[in-house]
Amino acid sequence: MNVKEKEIEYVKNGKRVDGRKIDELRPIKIDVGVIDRADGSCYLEWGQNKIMAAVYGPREALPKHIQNPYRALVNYHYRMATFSVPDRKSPKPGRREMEISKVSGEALEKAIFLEKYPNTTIDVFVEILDSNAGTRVAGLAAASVALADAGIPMKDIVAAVGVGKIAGEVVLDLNKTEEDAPDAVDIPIAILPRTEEIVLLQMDGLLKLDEWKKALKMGIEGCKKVYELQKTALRKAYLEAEKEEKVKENAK
Amino acid sequence: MNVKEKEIEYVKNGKRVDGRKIDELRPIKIDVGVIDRADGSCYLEWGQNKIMAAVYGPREALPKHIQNPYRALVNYHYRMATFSVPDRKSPKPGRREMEISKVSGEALEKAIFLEKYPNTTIDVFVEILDSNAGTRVAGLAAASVALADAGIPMKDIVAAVGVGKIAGEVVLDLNKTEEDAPDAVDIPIAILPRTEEIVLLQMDGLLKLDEWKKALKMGIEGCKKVYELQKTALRKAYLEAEKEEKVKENAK
Amino acid sequence: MNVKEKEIEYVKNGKRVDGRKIDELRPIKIDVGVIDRADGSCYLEWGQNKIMAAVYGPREALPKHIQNPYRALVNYHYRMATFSVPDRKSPKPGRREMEISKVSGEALEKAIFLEKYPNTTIDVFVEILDSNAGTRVAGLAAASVALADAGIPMKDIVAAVGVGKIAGEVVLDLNKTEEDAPDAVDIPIAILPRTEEIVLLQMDGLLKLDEWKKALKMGIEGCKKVYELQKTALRKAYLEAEKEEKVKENAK
Amino acid sequence: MQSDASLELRTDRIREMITQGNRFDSRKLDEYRKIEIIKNISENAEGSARVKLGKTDVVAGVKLIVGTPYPDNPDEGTISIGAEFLPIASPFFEAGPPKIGETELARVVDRGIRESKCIDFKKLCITENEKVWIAFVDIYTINDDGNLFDASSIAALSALLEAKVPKIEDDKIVKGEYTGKLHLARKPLLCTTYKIGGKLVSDPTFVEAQGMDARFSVATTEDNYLTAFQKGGSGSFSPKEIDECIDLSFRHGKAIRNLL
Amino acid sequence: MQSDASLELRTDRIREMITQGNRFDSRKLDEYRKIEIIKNISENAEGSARVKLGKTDVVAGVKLIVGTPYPDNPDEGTISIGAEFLPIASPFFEAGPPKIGETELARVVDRGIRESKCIDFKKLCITENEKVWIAFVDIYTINDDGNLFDASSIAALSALLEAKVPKIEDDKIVKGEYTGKLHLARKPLLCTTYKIGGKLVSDPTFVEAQGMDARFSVATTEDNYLTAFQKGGSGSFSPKEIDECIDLSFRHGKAIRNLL
Amino acid sequence: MQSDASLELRTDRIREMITQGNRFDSRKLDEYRKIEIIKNISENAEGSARVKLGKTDVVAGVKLIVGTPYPDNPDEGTISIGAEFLPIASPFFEAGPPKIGETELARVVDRGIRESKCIDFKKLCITENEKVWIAFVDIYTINDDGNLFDASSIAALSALLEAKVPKIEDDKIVKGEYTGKLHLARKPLLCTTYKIGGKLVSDPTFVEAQGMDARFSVATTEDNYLTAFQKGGSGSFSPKEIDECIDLSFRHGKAIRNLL
Repeated sequence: MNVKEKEIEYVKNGKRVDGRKIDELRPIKIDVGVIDRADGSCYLEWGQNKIMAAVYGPREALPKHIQNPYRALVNYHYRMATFSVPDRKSPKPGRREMEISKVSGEALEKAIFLEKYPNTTIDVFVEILDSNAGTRVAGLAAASVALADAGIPMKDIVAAVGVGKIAGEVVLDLNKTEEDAPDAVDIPIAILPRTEEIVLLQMDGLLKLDEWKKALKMGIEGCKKVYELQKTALRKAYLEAEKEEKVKENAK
Repeated sequence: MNVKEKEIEYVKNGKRVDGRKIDELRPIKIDVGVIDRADGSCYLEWGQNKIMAAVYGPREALPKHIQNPYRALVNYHYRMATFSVPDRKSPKPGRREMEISKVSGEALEKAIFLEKYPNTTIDVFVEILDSNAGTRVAGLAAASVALADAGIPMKDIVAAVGVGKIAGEVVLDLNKTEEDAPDAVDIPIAILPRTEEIVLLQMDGLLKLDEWKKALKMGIEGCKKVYELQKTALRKAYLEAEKEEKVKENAK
Repeated sequence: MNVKEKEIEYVKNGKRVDGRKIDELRPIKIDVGVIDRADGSCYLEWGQNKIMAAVYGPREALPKHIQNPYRALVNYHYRMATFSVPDRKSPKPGRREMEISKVSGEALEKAIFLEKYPNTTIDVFVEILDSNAGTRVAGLAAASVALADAGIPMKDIVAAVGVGKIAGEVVLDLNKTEEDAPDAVDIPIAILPRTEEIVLLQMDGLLKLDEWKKALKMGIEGCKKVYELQKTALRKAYLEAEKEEKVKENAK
Repeated sequence: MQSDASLELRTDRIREMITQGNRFDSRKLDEYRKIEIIKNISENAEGSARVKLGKTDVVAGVKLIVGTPYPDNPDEGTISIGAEFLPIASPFFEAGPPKIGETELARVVDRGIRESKCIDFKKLCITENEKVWIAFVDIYTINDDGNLFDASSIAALSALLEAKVPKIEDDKIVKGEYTGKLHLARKPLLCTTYKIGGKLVSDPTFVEAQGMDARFSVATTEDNYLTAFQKGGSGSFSPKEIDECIDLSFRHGKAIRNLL
Repeated sequence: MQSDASLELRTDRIREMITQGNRFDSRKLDEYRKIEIIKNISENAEGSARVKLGKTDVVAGVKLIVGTPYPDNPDEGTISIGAEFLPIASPFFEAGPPKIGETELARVVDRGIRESKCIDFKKLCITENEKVWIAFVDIYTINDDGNLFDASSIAALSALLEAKVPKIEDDKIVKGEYTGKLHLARKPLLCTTYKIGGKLVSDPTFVEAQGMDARFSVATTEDNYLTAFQKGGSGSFSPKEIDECIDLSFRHGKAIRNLL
Repeated sequence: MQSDASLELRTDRIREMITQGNRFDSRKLDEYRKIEIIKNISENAEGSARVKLGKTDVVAGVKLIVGTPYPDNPDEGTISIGAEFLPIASPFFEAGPPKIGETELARVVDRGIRESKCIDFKKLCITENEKVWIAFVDIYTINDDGNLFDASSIAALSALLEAKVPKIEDDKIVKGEYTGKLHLARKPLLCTTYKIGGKLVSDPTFVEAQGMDARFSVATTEDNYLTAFQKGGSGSFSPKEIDECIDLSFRHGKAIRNLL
């Protein structure tokens, strides 16, 4: 909300401040299986965002009275490192982090076959090491890959992206400069790509109905792009693990 | 403790700042059974004080290790809404609220046949929505009505009132202007009216023994006036419930 | 870290600011069995430091899931009274108190035959009522005496002392004035005196290796001096208890 | 009190009914219960309101406090919305530190209001760089018979619409005197649609809400802006369902706005 | 250590004894145990005292801190009393955040002292509107053998009577130097009467106090003022019993005041 | 993920092996695993680093914040080190308030750095009596395969060595601009020796560390100073063993310092 920013031309000749097209994602890099002690894990870079996700479980839900005899519980923890933001974040989890954890966990629940693991908890931890807008969707995308890496059976991989409005224009995947624009609207969205079921959807800002319709369409397309990157990363990790296995066998 | 207040004549020709007589209560209004989901409830207005009280229980005391195999536990929660006082109250319960909860719960224990409900807890919640001196006794009076509404067997209904001293004069039911007087003494008192057993008694201020004797007498008389209003409200609620029952039966 | 202090001559003709020699302890006074309700207790004065220590247990460790079926747990609580320091200490336990509690508890574990008391906890509470440098070692020495007073079987009594460097000189048992010197180094050390096993050792400051060698030697000697005082106090308490017992018997 | 023992059984039955388009209390699926708004329920509050949605009952109050501006916005006051699920309102609510349900509700109501830009934060500046008004809106539940989100949104907006700005003299608040009302440029309202038994349902009761798969809250304004979304619950919505939810929110928002 | 195993049994027996006017330690029902007051137990405190009431043992210390006055009373310092039931004192005390028993004790001792107006808060002003003294009095239990209320009241008053006011130079406290004692205009003391087995009992031991129905604490001054009441426990008092309690408190307060 | 089921059994076996001078991964008892230092892992941090010690993985970041100096040191900034055992790093770590293990690690790493006097706190003064820099160093675990102390010390020092001081203009931080690096006069490093099966062992893996009796951490500098000690664990060290630990710490500190 800086005065100078008001004079920025956020979209000029179809290009944005960082040179991207209207519906272009920032560069995304996904590494699978990066945390040895976790059951599943993922390191994800999304533009400047840097995220570690790990999954532990299904494991016995404790204390016992929280157990659900019909299904597993999903416990999602989204946290930002103190140094991951321009002004140091307090080490205590804030209300924003708690809300993001809640809606992200609910988004994953639809994807997982929870009824297979009664009385257990599936703990998903997402740690933001560096940030530049869009960490909640990046974190959710990373968590979903970590779940797959943990071998937890899922209907589909949750794909997520931010879509929004800036200077009257609907654009995909806002970065921090864009998000800080005076009239910016941010819409995190997550779907099960195969069925286009919407599992996470939030928004704040001043948005007209026709803008929303455009944004929804762009968001779903964006999710599908992220989905392809998630699948590629998982496939690559699977092939590498297989290769390693073969090397070991041959060594015998 | 404002300088100007020192010049107020708090009692003049037997009348107080708000026109009341020395031993006159502020207007009191009691509605029974106002919270549908509670086992018993009461809305009470006492002058400007506005109070919601609800009772849940007897219900199993949890965690189990707090259970008393000989009697029910009374759990009293007195809380003020942030906007119920001139300066916003912090949303966290303060030391004052905790102390009031303790002595009020103890005051109710004498009235309830606790031994009838071993291993249970009777939860009493008192929420102050607006305040103007005397909320602890008003809350206790409301809680007692809510307990009766919940059908919990009691020896008697706890009646409560504030009595005090102001400008050298012993008066009943101080309001905020009076309570803020430089030499004001406030004495919350609660009794079982039938036996005149004192179940709550606190005081702070500078009081002489003869003033106390006068105050005690006036306090007991005041409690009895409150008692009549409590009984009237409960009787009215009972008759209305009966009428409703009949209407339903006739409708069959 | 006051400017004036920099000009103090901390050691002059082999004498320190309070007249002590390089390797001289401050006066130590130990009273055993001072807290009636505790299983074992000790009041210890060490220079201006004034310390109460009490032991409760071995008692059942609760909640059950913390129990160790092979040995007792040692729970050490070091706390400072708000008024025990020049600037009022916050009533909340701080990070320093937590760390001291941890290393002190570990120091005692080596001394106690923990395997004799599976599933239990031995709670050791150390309360600092007045302080002037060296409270962690004084507290540990007091706790060790309280453990013996509680009749808990131990390999040896833990003896402890501070040793350090000031104005280039290695000295025993720094007081506050010395500890506040600009280049002061403080080294709390605790041993099992019979075997010279080191059970607590911390340090902060800028220390050269040869200084450390000198300090270690002086620290072990210092611990042994403290050990003698601990044993004398326990012996005295034992004899008094015996005498009392006899008086009671004779009175029958 | 309603018996919670048979809750699960009833939930199944109600779900079935809803799948067939019926509701226990004969309402249409997209029909709200009777809405009652009582203003100024606390004299100590700068503004306050109590809202009943059928048997659901919440109160909200506003206190204006003098505070320090954020360094980034030295000439702007601010707003802070909190919510507490008082244990008087339900056997399932407990006293204690804020739980996630309270945090989510408060934050969603907050966004609906804040992002509508209905409050001109510059008007809440007292002295640039030094003193600004902080408007604390606190929402408390009195009885939880479902749809606390919408009841809370109505209560918070009603309390803000009533709120007066205290008078300041010699840098101090003059108690009981005011310089006028807090002006709101828009009236954003949050309306939530629940997905129960495959159907979209408005304003469910507590028992109905027990059977929900998911919910979607949409804040709208009288000038046809969307100002906040929040999807909750472990279920999902199709893009088409989302569009229906948004339509419902515009429609109900308009109707409720007429009651303010 | 006393064995707590047989506690319940002993409680019944002691109750019976008390009903018959007898006490285990041969005291009369209205008799206190031996009181010992040790002053200045901590050099770092501005004032401190340790009080033994038989085997009950508590300490209190005063620290004077420079703070900001309340806007309502810009020329007045303040006092803050806290109490901690240290776990060294009883197998039933635990470390952790303040529990209600500690809060009640601290607040009742605080009221007895504060409301007696024994401290002239205006004398605790350093610079109007800017700096005042805050006197923190902290009470800690060393051994709990009953009647912590009265022991704590004596300890807090004794510590305050010893308290010195630090010297201020160039806006900073000069460590170790003082401008004189904190002056107390009155000596308010809290004395508590317990109702056990239908009788009124003074200064019960821990085991005796286990059998109580109710207790009534009364703070009195040497010039015959009552400054605080606190009834505790789930039992009740008749108006006549309250009068007897007040008489006992005046009587014991006078006796204890002579020991200060 | 490694299976923790067979942990105890493996611990016994590893202990035995170590007693015979052997390690599961063929290292010598005093040999470290491969150390990898990755700098500037967070652009938002003033300085940051990620350190891998075999499979052990930690990150540290520095933020410089404008704060108020302590009254005792009006012309000095300060440093504050925190550590969090993130639950991503181990099945045994939980989210929640700081636990004692985190506090101990943070304080020991802090002492090693602070007491080496490598940071000139006077250079962190912006305006005497008013504004100073506070350097917050926060350490987070990514994967716990043992020896978090040493990995954290390397990460904290690396992050500080990278840290830049933000530019200040008109009393405000100019985002993204810096006046230069934070200068460190020394490079203190903490090296920990574990006592396992009667032997002194460097840089144990998680499973090896499970079998430890005690550990001893020593911070050393390139100019041969000892700047911090910390003994941990319920075991003990002989004076001779302490000397050996110190020698190891000097040796390893030197080697690691070459990697920075």
